[in-house]
Amino acid sequence: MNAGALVLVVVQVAVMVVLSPLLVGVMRQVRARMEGRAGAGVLQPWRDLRKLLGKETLQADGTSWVMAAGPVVLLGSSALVCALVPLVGTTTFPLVPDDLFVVVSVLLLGTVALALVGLDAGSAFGGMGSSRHMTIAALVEPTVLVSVYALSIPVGSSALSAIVEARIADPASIASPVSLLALVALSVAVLAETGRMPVDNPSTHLELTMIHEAMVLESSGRDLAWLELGSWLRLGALLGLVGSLLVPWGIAGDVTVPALAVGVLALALKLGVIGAGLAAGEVFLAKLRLFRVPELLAGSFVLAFLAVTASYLVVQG
Amino acid sequence: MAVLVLLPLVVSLVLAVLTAALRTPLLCRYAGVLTAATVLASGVALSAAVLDGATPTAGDLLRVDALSAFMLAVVGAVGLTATWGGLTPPGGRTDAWTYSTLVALFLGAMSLAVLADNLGVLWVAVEATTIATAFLVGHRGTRTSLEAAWKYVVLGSVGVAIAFLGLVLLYAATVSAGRPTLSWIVLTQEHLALDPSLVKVAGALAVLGFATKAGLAPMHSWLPDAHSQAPAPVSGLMSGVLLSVAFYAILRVQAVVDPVLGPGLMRGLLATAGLLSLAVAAGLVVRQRDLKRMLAYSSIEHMGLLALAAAAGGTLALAAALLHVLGHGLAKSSLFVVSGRILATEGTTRISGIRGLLVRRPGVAVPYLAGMAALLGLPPFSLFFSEVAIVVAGFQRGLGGVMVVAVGLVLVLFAGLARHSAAMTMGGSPDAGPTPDGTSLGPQTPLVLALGATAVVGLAAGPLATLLAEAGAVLAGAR
Amino acid sequence: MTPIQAGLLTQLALAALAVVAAVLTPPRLRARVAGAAVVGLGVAGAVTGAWALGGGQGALRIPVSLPFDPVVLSPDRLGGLFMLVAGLVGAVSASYGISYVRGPAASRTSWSAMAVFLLALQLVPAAADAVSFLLCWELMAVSSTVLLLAEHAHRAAVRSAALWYAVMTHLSFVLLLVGFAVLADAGGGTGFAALSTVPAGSAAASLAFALLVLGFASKAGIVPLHVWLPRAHPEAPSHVSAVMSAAMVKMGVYGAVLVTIRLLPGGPAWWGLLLLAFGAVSAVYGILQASVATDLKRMLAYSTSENVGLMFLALGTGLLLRAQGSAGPADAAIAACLLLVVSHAAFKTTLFLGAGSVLHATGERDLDRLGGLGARMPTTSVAFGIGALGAAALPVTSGFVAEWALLQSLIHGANAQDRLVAVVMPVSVAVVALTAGLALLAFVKAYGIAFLARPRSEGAAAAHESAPGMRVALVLAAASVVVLGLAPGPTYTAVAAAAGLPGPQPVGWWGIDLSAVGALLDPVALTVLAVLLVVPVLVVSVRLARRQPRREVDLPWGCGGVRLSPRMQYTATSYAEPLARVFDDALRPERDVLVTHSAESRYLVERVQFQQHVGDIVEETAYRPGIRFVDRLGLLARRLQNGSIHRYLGYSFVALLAVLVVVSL
Amino acid sequence: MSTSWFDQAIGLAAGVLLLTSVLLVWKRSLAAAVRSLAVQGVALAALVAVIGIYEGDPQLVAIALLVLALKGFLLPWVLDRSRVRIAAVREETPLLNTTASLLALSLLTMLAYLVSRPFLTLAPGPTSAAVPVGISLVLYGFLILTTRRHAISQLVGFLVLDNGIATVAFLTSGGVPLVVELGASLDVLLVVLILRVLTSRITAEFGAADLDDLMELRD
Repeated sequence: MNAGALVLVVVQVAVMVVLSPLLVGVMRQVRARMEGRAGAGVLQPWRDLRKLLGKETLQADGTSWVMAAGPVVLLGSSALVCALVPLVGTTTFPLVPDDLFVVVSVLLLGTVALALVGLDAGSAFGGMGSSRHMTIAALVEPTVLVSVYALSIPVGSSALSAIVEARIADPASIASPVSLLALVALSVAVLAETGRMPVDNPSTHLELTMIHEAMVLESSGRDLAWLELGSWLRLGALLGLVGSLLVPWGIAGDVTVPALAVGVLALALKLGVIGAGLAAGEVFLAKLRLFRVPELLAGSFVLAFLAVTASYLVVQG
Repeated sequence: MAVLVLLPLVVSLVLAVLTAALRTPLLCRYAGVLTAATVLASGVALSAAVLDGATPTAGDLLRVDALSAFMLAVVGAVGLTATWGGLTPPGGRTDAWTYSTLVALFLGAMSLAVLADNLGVLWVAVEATTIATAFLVGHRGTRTSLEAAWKYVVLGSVGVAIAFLGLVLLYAATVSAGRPTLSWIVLTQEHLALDPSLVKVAGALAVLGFATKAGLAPMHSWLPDAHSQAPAPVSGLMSGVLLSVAFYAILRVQAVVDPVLGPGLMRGLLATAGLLSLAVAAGLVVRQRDLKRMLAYSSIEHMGLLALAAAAGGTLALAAALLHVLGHGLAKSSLFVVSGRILATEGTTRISGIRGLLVRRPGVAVPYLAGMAALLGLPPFSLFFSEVAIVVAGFQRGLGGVMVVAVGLVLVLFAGLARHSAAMTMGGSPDAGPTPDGTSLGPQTPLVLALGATAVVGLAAGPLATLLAEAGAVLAGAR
Repeated sequence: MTPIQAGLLTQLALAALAVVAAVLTPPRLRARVAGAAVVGLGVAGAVTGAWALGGGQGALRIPVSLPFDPVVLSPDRLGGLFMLVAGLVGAVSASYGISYVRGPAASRTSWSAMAVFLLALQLVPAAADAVSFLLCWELMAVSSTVLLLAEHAHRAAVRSAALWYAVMTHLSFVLLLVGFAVLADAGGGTGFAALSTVPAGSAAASLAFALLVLGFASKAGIVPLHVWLPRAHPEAPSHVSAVMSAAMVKMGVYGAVLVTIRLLPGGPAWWGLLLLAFGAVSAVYGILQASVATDLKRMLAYSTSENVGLMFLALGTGLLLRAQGSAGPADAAIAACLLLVVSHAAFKTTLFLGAGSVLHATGERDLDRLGGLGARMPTTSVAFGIGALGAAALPVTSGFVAEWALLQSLIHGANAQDRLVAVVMPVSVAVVALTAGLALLAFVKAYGIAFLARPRSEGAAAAHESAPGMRVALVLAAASVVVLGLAPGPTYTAVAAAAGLPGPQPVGWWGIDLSAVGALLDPVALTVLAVLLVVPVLVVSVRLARRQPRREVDLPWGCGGVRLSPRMQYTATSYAEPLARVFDDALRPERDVLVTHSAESRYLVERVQFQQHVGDIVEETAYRPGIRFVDRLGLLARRLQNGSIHRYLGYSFVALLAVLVVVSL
Repeated sequence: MSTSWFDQAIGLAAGVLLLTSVLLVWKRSLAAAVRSLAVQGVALAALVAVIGIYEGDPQLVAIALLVLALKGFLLPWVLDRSRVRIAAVREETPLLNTTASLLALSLLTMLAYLVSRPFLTLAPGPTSAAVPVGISLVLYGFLILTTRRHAISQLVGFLVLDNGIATVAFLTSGGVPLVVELGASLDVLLVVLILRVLTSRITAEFGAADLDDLMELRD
């Protein structure tokens, strides 16, 4: 195995574990301020985590091992995604490429774990959340794959690091219409996948609207901690991916301390900006009716599809 | 050798006369079985002789080649299935002496038809089958059986009369060629200078006439009535071999006509008749209400397939046609025997009146289903091979379009037959357990033998394959 | 005698032995004796198949009484692969069947049919000429129909299912027959060697291709010829469903591969497009139906339709790309097709056997009446879960590897300078992605509703783990899903050999290197990395757990301590309801809301019942009208035989006049 | 013996054959029909005899006697007995009315001439010239069979058809080989006897010999 890659993985995962709760904290804080509230502070997610890990874990009668295993799987898959996606650097293991399809599959593994956790308790809310979650996940997948496919065409590889490296090498390609179409599509998909506005309102417990929160209702203690951390990691990794594709600069091409430091800083910056922007945007958005969500996703799919076909036409002249 | 040739004729005649004269119960009961067994034995022996290279003859009129020997064996085998399987417990109506006499005569007439070298004698024998079976069809004496008998005799005789007209014209053609004859071997071997336009009319009429008897549409109309009204074994005999014997006559006529005219005329006629038969059968099976009529239409279907095989011609198609004759005969006669048992136990042959047979009467339902599977052309039954061969040969001989239509119609027939069969046998009344039956209705052995043979003959190379190939070659003019 | 000959003969002998054993042994021993023989038959098939896959040669001649070209069984590498798959699926399913079957499914007929079925399945890929192919094919159809009918006396649906199956399978046969006849005519013989002399560009080849592919598609359950599948699979005994779905349906794929790769290689691009279109439609339609199905086995059946759709899509992609000249991605696509075959065989066997265990334990197939089986049937639950992961194509299962290969070939295929490909490839990617997404939903639903939460019926509450024999088979099948997923390298080598593709490079721990498209996958390495990342979490979890064990509480919280009854849970119907709404136009579900008013007042509602039924829209719009049409023709045709002898004589007379006119013109 | 005598005799016999069949189509009385049939049988026998005498073939003359006995006397007699026994008087309403039937006859005759062309080209002569008459008879017989409702009428139609075939046979080749001829004659006789038995059974069972009552067997 490549030692550099190993270092990078450790760094990336560690940085993401630190950063992603902060990211959530920043987003909540921005939102609170813009809504005229004081907010709980940027570190509140960290405090929540610590609190949850200290609390006892309850398990309802009739639930199975899924309640315990699901959170671990979700966290593990999110961590793996963090390890695979080029966030800080682009060095990869020779045998574990950051292949687009592998990343998406690993992500979906977490999605499934979460959905099963939602179903396991047998409450109506859990089922509802799980059902909606899976419906959206199913509809998001074509957009994700096709949009990254569009980005991969100029590179000729489905490896994310190769795509990012190519974009660093040729910055003009970022501003190309193909790239923009694909990025917009991907962003919509990321919003849907991570349960942000306008698909899901992350800060509500109204049964008509909630998706993510409904699934974690029955979890407590460390289970809930893992679930929350896992979800935050996902959010962080996906936003980080968008960041890496949109603004590839700063990403470490090799594993040296300065390069990594720059990479980490760049990542923190990107995440902060994107997160704050997202939070600001959410304030002005109303949540969509659930059955309007497919329209949004269909729209993003069309964008992604256009990106692919356009890229062929562009490539062929 | 001549003894072997004459044996079936003599035995059937003697048994018929004895039965009519003595009317002892034993003779009445077994005359048909005995005749059929004799025919079968003689057929097998003659087949062996033919395979050894012999061409047994008896007088000028009877001559046995591979085709004749094979057909004689088929007549015997199907006859044995029908008569043996049709043995009801003593006291049934089938013990009447008229019945036995006529069955023996019927078998004799069919034997004569396949043994005859002279086309005129062939015709006389085919017409004689009408006479022998007329009262068999009307045997039950009910209004419907009387109606069926009338239609059968009128339509059958008229049709066969047309065939006679054809033969007359053929004879006229030989007269003008200076060699008056109706001998098949002379007609096919001596390359007489026959007038094509005359042979054309003659051949068309002969085929049309024999097609009536073979149940080919549009001359098939008598068939469902007669088959549904005759006693089950007789239906089995008629459907299983009588139709095939008439078809055999068509093959013989074709072998005479084709060398003179080329294959076009016969091909056109037979392909048309074959497709029409399939269409009629398909149309009428879909909403069929009566079991025996359904079986009758299935016979029309298979005759249609045979016609298509004959239209295709060539060794493969003709050998397939003959194998088809054998398989269809055995399966259909078994099925008619079973239908007789169903009538006896259920009191009806209406399809809607028969339900849950497999649960209630497995002894009837299992042979029924096996026979139906054979008729539907499912492996390992020989009809599978013959149908595949007919389609393949059809394409090879340029009848692709016809074959496509044909298999489409066969598919409709398959759906119809399967639906009705499933309705009668499947599902049912779990509360009512199996009823003891089967053996009390008649022997199972002939059904097992017949269906077993149908299953085996397709997958048996060796003498049978040689015989089929030889017989096909006889018709294709290679021998 | 070569090993292949010996293997073929052994299979015949074992099948005969199984039939004899089924017929002669008393009911008490029948399952064990006949079942053991059938298992042996499967193993013999697998061994022979493996040998043929390794390049073994040998032929067995079938005697037939008609003067065909030689009718020969002689498996090549491709056939060997399918024989291997069929044999393994058959052996596992039969061993499961030994403990599973009861009642009519354990009858003499059923065991005999099982033996014949498996034999035919294993011999279809061995056929080396059209006649033996059709023979084995029909034998397979007949015996499976008999198996399907096992419980005809108990459920009315069995009969209609069998009828649909029989007719559709016969349709398939007829199409194949005509297709082969066309080829045999053009190639001058029925042997595959003669058939393959037909140039792929000729009209005859194209006609034959269309007919054969339609015939194979019908057997493979490709939309719109799939209608038998969602009926037959649920009604057959589960171990039979497993063989039907995991092995028999594959024979349709085998046929398609046989025709396009072996008999008529180098076909034009539209062949590929046709297959691709069929595959895409089936994949999406199948998985949509599976997502909204509530009958567990029906859902699995539709999922089969989806998976076969993906196989056709992969094959079509391969052909299309070959025709357009990009060989590398084309090879990857064809390999992906065969990987899908192997993978689907593994996980679908698991799933159907798992469904069988559920049915066995609860008497229920309706997901809306299951629940909470995870605690009651742990082994089944885990095995089914693994199967579901495989079906959802998640890592690290066989399904993931296959879909990964397919997607790789799709996104790299479009490098060809061709606008057609440029449009087709993204659509295919989208189709595969949507399919994968919906499969995820479908299998989360199936697993979550059936095995998690609380039982929704008494049958489910009283469930028990199944017999050891069944569990062993289930675990074997599930293990194969994981093993194939973890170590795809050898499988890839095998399928590449079977399809005659260039040998792949071994990489890492039994990984795949698709060097032609510059992608590699080593699931073991991925797993190791994942484990490394999860270990800290586990360590923390375990330490926390030691300090503060999990506490069992009586009730879920349920947003405020409402006393939850199992009836308040989401059901399979409600789970898929949002999706059904999204795809309203494609599925056209019938929804009924039954409102029961209380006796006192119309303004008071006593009960509201919501029912949703999703029929098969293809069946409703394409088949029903056809059936009605034929039926009406049947009614009309009756007038032909109205009993009047004059009319009958008239037919003859008209025929006579027509013939006279024709011959004298 | 002069050829013209032969020509005229053949022509006469053929004319009578044709005339009687037209009468058969025209008239509805069953008694008249049987009488016409008898005349036709005699004419046929005469035809055979003429040919036999002309060709100096004693066997053919003997056959003529046989034909006379069978078709001139025996079969009409059997038919008449049957008719008397079931008290049938006339064909009430044929499916095709008389006018239409007669028009149909002319069309059928044209067809018969068309069909017989090969004979005229092959061997021109008086016998060949008369062949169309035989073919016409066959077609007329078929027409009668198809359009007449009464059982006896159908029998008559069948016999006309048979006479037609016999006419063709004798005109074209002086008759088929003896054994075939005998067999065929026996068959015809037996068929007629069977139909007679069936006719009386039908009358007993259905109360009339109207064939339109026979419509119970249908799909």
